[in-house]
Amino acid sequence: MNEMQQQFIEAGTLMLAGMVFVFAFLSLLILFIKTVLAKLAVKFPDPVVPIRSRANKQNNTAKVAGGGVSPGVVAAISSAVTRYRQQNLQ
Amino acid sequence: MNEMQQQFIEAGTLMLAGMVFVFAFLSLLILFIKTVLAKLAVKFPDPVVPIRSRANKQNNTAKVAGGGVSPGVVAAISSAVTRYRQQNLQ
Amino acid sequence: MNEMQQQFIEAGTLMLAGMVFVFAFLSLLILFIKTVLAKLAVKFPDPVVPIRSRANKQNNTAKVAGGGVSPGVVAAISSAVTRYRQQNLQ
Amino acid sequence: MDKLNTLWLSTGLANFELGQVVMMLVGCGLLYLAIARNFEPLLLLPMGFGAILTNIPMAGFSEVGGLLHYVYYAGIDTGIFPLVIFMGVGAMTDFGALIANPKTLLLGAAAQFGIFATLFGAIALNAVPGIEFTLKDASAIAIIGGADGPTAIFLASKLAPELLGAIAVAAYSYMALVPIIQPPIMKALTSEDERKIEMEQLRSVTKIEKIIFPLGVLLMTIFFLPAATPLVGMFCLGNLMRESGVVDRLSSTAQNELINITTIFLGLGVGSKLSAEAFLNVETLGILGLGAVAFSIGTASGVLMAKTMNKVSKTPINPLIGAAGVSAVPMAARVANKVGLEANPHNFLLMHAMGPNVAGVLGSAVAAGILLALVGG
Amino acid sequence: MDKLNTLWLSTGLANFELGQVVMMLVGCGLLYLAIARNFEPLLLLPMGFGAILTNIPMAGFSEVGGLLHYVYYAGIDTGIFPLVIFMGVGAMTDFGALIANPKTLLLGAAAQFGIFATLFGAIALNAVPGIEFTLKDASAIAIIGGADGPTAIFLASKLAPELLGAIAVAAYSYMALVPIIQPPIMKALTSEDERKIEMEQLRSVTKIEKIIFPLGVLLMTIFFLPAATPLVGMFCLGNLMRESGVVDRLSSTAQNELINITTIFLGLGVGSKLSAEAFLNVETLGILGLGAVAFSIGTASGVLMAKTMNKVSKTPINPLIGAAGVSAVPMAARVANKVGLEANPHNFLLMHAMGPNVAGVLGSAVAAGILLALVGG
Amino acid sequence: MDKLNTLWLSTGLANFELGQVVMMLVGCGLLYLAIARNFEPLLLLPMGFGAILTNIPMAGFSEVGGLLHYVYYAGIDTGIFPLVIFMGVGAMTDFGALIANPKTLLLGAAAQFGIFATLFGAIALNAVPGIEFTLKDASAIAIIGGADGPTAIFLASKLAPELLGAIAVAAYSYMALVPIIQPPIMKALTSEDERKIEMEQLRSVTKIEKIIFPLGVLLMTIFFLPAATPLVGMFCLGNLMRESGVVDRLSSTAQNELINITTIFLGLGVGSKLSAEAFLNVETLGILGLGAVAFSIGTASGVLMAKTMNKVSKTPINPLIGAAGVSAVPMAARVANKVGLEANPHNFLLMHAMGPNVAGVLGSAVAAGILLALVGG
Ligand code: NA
Ligand code: NA
Ligand code: NA
Repeated sequence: MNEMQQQFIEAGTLMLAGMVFVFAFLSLLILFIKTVLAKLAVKFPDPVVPIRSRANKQNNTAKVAGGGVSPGVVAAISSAVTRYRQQNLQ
Repeated sequence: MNEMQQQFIEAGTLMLAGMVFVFAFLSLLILFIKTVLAKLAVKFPDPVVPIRSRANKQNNTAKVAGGGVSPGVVAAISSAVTRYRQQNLQ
Repeated sequence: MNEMQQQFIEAGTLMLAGMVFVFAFLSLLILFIKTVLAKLAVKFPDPVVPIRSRANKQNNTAKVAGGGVSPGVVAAISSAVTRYRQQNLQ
Repeated sequence: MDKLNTLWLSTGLANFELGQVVMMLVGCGLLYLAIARNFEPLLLLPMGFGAILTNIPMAGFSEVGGLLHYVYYAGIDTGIFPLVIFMGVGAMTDFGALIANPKTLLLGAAAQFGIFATLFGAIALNAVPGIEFTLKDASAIAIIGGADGPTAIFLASKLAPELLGAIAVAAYSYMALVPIIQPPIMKALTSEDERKIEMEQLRSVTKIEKIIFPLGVLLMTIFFLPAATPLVGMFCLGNLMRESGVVDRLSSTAQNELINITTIFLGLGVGSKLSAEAFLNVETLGILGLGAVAFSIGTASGVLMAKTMNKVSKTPINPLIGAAGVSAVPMAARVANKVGLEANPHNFLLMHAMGPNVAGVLGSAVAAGILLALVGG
Repeated sequence: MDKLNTLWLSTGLANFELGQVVMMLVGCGLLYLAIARNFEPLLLLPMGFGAILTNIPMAGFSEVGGLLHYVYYAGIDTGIFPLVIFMGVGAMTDFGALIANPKTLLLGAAAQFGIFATLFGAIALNAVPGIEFTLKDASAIAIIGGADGPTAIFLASKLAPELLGAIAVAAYSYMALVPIIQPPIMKALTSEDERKIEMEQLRSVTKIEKIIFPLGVLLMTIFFLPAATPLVGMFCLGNLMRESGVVDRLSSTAQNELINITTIFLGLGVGSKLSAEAFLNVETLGILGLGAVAFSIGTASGVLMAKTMNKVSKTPINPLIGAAGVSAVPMAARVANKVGLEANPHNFLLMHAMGPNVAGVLGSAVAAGILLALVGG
Repeated sequence: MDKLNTLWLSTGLANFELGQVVMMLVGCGLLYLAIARNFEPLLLLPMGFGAILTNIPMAGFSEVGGLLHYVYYAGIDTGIFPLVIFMGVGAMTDFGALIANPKTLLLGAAAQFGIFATLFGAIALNAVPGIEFTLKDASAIAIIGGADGPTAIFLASKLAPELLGAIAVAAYSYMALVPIIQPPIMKALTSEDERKIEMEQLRSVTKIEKIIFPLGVLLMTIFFLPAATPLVGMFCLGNLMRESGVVDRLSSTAQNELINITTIFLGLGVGSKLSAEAFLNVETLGILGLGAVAFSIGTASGVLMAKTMNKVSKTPINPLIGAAGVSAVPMAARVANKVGLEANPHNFLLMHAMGPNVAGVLGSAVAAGILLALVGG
């Protein structure tokens, strides 16, 4: 029983040390995000994205139907055309 | 010559044992298909496929020409569009 | 200082031998191209490419705009359709 | 006649041992879970298949010269396969939600209590006759609570290779069971009002933050926990390849072909550890039981932490997203979203739950590093 | 001057041996067949190239420290490359036609007579002075009749590695020659009326059948022929990944990138066995001759079996599809279709021939297992 | 308390050595160059990351059992990774422009003077105290002038593995700096009129020429320089796969997934050689200096050769395309095009510069073979 007790103590210490460490580590990471990253974000903002590219990022809103053809479709088709040709050229 | 004869006997036995085994094995497989698989097919029939998907499975019959646009083409284009966007998003 | 001198002589010899060899080697390759390959090119000319395929090889000239649809686009769409179906069939 | 006798003696039927038959059934069970129940099929299918192959009598798949022997020793014993997969997972992970709301890291930390409580539980199981877990064994088992496959396989291959099969089975099975295990716990620990809480929209995160983040994580791991750097390092490499935007072809290969190839062989190799001697004993039952406990405690810890934070924080925090802190990406985040929607049809928690979800991956890797540093070696 | 002399002594010209020159020409011949004649180029191109590389004097490609040395010992001596390729082939194989018409399995069985008759023939060749085939050699040669590249390479690497080069050359060359070798035999053994026979349309096969089929095949192999489980097992794993529908990304990688990468190195590694000592002897001529015999006997056996079955069966069976039983997927099935169309322009045998075609793959793997069990080890 | 102490003793902070910190900063510098400056990111990103990982105290990435140890010894020490990459590069290379205008091969030859002059310079640096380059070291350093990453890594791993890190850093950095290093040299050595020279349109090249070309190159290498056959052989294999048109799926895999996978691990493995002992010394400064010299001399030699040829040749040759002879494909050809456009807006030199550009690849591989034959072994 003595051995068992010792194991329990070991396991308990591990639990304590482990949880303290995990919380400490991830809290430091919060600090890192709130200080370093936040400053970087202010100092190096993302460049303003050109309109066409931004349109592509709106995932599910391309108008496939209707009279007009969305620029996404045109781009997709021309990309498909390019790929098709590359395959034929090889 | 004696050695040769022995080799022939060995080879002949191999041929016999081999062909018997191959036939036995594949015949058992027939049995397996006709009993186990057949029963399973009855018990777990394929779910009825939704119409759009079934249309896609008819390999060479999509109507690309004509006035209307086949659902396959629409699907293909929208798939191409999706892929295009994903690439641009990365 | 003697050792250094010897190293210089070695390096100089290497430079000389190396450059002579490189030039000799690549000059032989020129000869190879001008004789063997040239003869082969005459003897086995490329087959005349069928029109559709040749059109595909003109990389940046497909007319995507306008009233008509270029054959490249049709090909690309049908290729996309095929790929889409294959994926759905798997 | 002689030939036929040789042939008969070489058949499986003439050489089967009971344990092998049972383990093949276990392999078939894994295939069933993978195919019919869609339980983490990417790993469980090759793993179940590997379990069948390794138990074939006379075939020697896992003996010297056998395919699975090579696969195991080249890829798993060395740690290469789980690390390559972790690189691919890193390349698939978007830390945007986490960076936008960094305090969700605390939820990922809290959920790791599942790991350490299970470590305690595993030691307690030594009271059961027939079970004798060393501290290394207990640590390898506890990591199931991390809900992270490659981390569990990596740690188990270092600390308790003979338990690797059972641990992997438990880890992936419970990860697949997340949608069943978590909701009751989440509902028991939260009130209807809490579940209805809507959270503020996340701010947008800049490219530079996403690029520097993996480097910061790596740096902190180097400083404070070098034992975790294999896991965290490869994960951050993958994430850096993704976010840097300059090596898209490498990032894409890491996320697709490379991770697929490695997954096939990882599954086969892990399956090859499912031998009768290693699996058919009371300890496996203990491991399976502890796994369920680990997941439950992890979920509960995450939810309780989120409840507490909600009371302290200025901005509202829906306690449900705490459950996502166990990782099991992206399943746990989807579960949080679903339970949230049940309480409030306008409550979309998915993006908010992604923060604790990926935090849980980091938390488990850190916990694995602690166990390696304190128990391993 | 000294440098130039060293350089000259290090050139190929100063060190060529006749055998190396001849083997390089053999390599060029393989490249010609691959590129100009389209003979199984996926394997013969890297193989021909490997033959050239391995015979370069002073380059040491196949000596310790050389690239092809590593490739051969890591990938082929271990059996890993052919098994990985077989997994990919399994992922490409659709057993639907076979399940719909299971009696075509008998055609795949009959065609294996090509293997065992060739074994007999190889032993008979020992009467020729200069040829001394052991039973292991004869077995490795006979498997050429299986018309299945990875199976032949796997078996040869186990039973007669020194003959591997010649056997692979013969196997892939004859597989490419199927459209030339088979039709005359098919026409000689069938009447015009028989070739005109139209077959009933195949029933549709359910998903569950396709999923359980590879598991059933594996189970039977485990029961009756464990020696064949490496080949059959990896093949069934690939097929299960395909049909299960839950691991499409793994299946796709196994069918594409993984099999491509492996094929490049398999070809190079097999080519590295094309050294003068191993290839330039009477035995190679014997192997090439026996290969042709094996294919012809296999084709004839398949056709004769189909004729017999047509007489017994209630539903009509076109004897031409018997020829597809040698495997050589999908070439042999296409040949059956083409010869059928010549006799009857409305006779589309392709799908019907796919049954015996894939049955032939299983049959050859089973035959390989029998040879391993009885002759190997 | 005891646990916490163990944990502290296992942290990086408690174990850092200055050299490791500096080398991590070097690694961060490489990441910066790769991500922010787009310096050859495909290699420099994983290489910088590898440099960081290998210098983590207590983590043992490059010790027996560590990930980078396996990567280095399996892939770089054996030469496999650079050779596989060279195969992929071969599959990406179009020799059409070179075949259409074969005399541009002389430009690729002239630019190799950068290599041999640097060899001389490296020996001269032995006069500096603290620097002691053997002839092997000098040869490995000189190959930086070849402007070809895989060739440099392959040669350095054979002749001077302890310098591999510094050589790879120099080679890839200067390759990325080509647009900055070359233009001033090109402008200094040419007159405005020379830069305005328009060249005749290239004839079209037939398929057969493109197929036979790699075989001819290989044959000549076999005859005259077997030591170069690993590099040239794998390159020609890739090119033959590309041009033959019969193994498109292999060619595509070699150009994409296979080269991507190998690049990730090559970068990590090379980075693992960036240890403090190997990198932080005067020799590294010497190597970086010599690298710049090598590039400059190579560029100048190419331009001067082109000037000479322009005077002799019947058809006009723009001297700018000589600079592309250093290889650094396709960057150097683009630089030639850009400088040409500055002088004459109608002057499109890109296709003309591709000839010397790919000739430079062959030239460097030949030079590497000479160095291996004369200095190595
Ligand atoms: Na976790
Ligand atoms: Na066969
Ligand atoms: Na070069």
